Amino acid sequence: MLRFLAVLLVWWILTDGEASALAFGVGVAVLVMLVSAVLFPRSGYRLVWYRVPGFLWFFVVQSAVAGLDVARRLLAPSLPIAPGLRALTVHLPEGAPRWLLANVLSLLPGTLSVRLQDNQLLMHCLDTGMPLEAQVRQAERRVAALFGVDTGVAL
Amino acid sequence: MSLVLALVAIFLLLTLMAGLWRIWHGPKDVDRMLAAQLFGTTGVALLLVLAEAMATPALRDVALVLAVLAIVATVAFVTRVAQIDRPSADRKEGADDTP
Amino acid sequence: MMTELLLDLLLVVSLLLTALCALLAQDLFRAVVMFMAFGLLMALAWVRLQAPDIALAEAALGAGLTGVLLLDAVSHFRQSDSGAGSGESS
Amino acid sequence: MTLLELAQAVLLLAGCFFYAIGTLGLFRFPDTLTRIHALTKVDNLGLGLIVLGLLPFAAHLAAAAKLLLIWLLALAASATAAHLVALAVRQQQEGNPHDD
Repeated sequence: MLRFLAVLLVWWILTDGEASALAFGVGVAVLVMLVSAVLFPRSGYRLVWYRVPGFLWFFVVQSAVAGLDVARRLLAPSLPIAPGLRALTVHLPEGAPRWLLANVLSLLPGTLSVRLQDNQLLMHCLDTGMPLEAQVRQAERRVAALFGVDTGVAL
Repeated sequence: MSLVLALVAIFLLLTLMAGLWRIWHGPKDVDRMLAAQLFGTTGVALLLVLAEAMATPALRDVALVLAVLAIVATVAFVTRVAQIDRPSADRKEGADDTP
Repeated sequence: MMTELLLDLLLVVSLLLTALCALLAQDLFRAVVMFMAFGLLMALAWVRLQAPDIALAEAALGAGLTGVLLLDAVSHFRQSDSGAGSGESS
Repeated sequence: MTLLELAQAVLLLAGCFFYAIGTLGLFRFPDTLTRIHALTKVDNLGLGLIVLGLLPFAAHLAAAAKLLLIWLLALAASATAAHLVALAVRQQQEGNPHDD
């Protein structure tokens, strides 16, 4: 049902809120819902809906910080970067939470996820001197809270 | 106000032309692909600005299509030209935007 | 109006530039990426000509699908003669 | 009203500034992986600022929502693209560097 509402919302956005197209949109939304239910069955992870705005806010603020951080480094004449690779263990469960973490980390300050194999995450860091571990753990906590899962580790 | 929009559009176009240098000179194929990605994001912004400046909301749909298809070229490059699928464990990569 | 003229002029120059680069590039991959850039700029040109529908088609086909097909073709070329491919790009 | 327009102009120009930085990053950073950093993060900030600056222009709610949708889509696309390109670079470094 939530899927249906989400698809209908996207339809409404795409048609610029045209009221006459909405009746057709309901039919399309039903079809898309059925097809998506067949193609992507329930993965067992459910978003905790009331935590989505908080997560989005965290993400937007952090990605703005990331942009400013790279811009500051670029504009400094000495180019203060110390790139390097760093491997970490991810405590999130397999599937959607892990992929979300990897994708979100690519947009957070200083990190870029390169490879995710089982629970080993290989990252490229813009500055290996930054407190990266704490940052990754914070993002991990946020993703875990978003999906309402337990990471199994006292973080 | 439309003066600011026009100036912004000109500036973004100049940024694009700077990206051309990277496509031509880029030491590796990957760098060329990155420049193409820059073209995608800058093109989206440019189309959105032009949609306001020329008062044609249909251009937002063009920007939407461009944002969707920009990734397709990158995926094609990564799977075909760079061929990341040597170890079979990494074949999951294409599916990570589905959830 | 001065700024719009400047915008169109820049667009024309960059279009010609990318078209020439795509034609003259020795390396096939470089030519393909140049062609994708050309497709995007062409879409912008259609926008400036007040034809958003053609711009939509150009963005989808020129910058997107044709680029993918050409990249695929380049990879097939490289697979068939991987030795000659690097010598070609001198 | 003029205050809003001023804020919009500032946001748009800031977006331009970040796009310029992103392109500068493409020139200044030494290797491909750091260039991905610059491109992904800075350009998305630039796009975000430009979308924010254009939001008050939107005629109605759906148009504003479409702008935000485009931004979200571009974010997801560039994060995925950055990850894929980084993976490709890594594989080429490990395996045979057959590229010139």
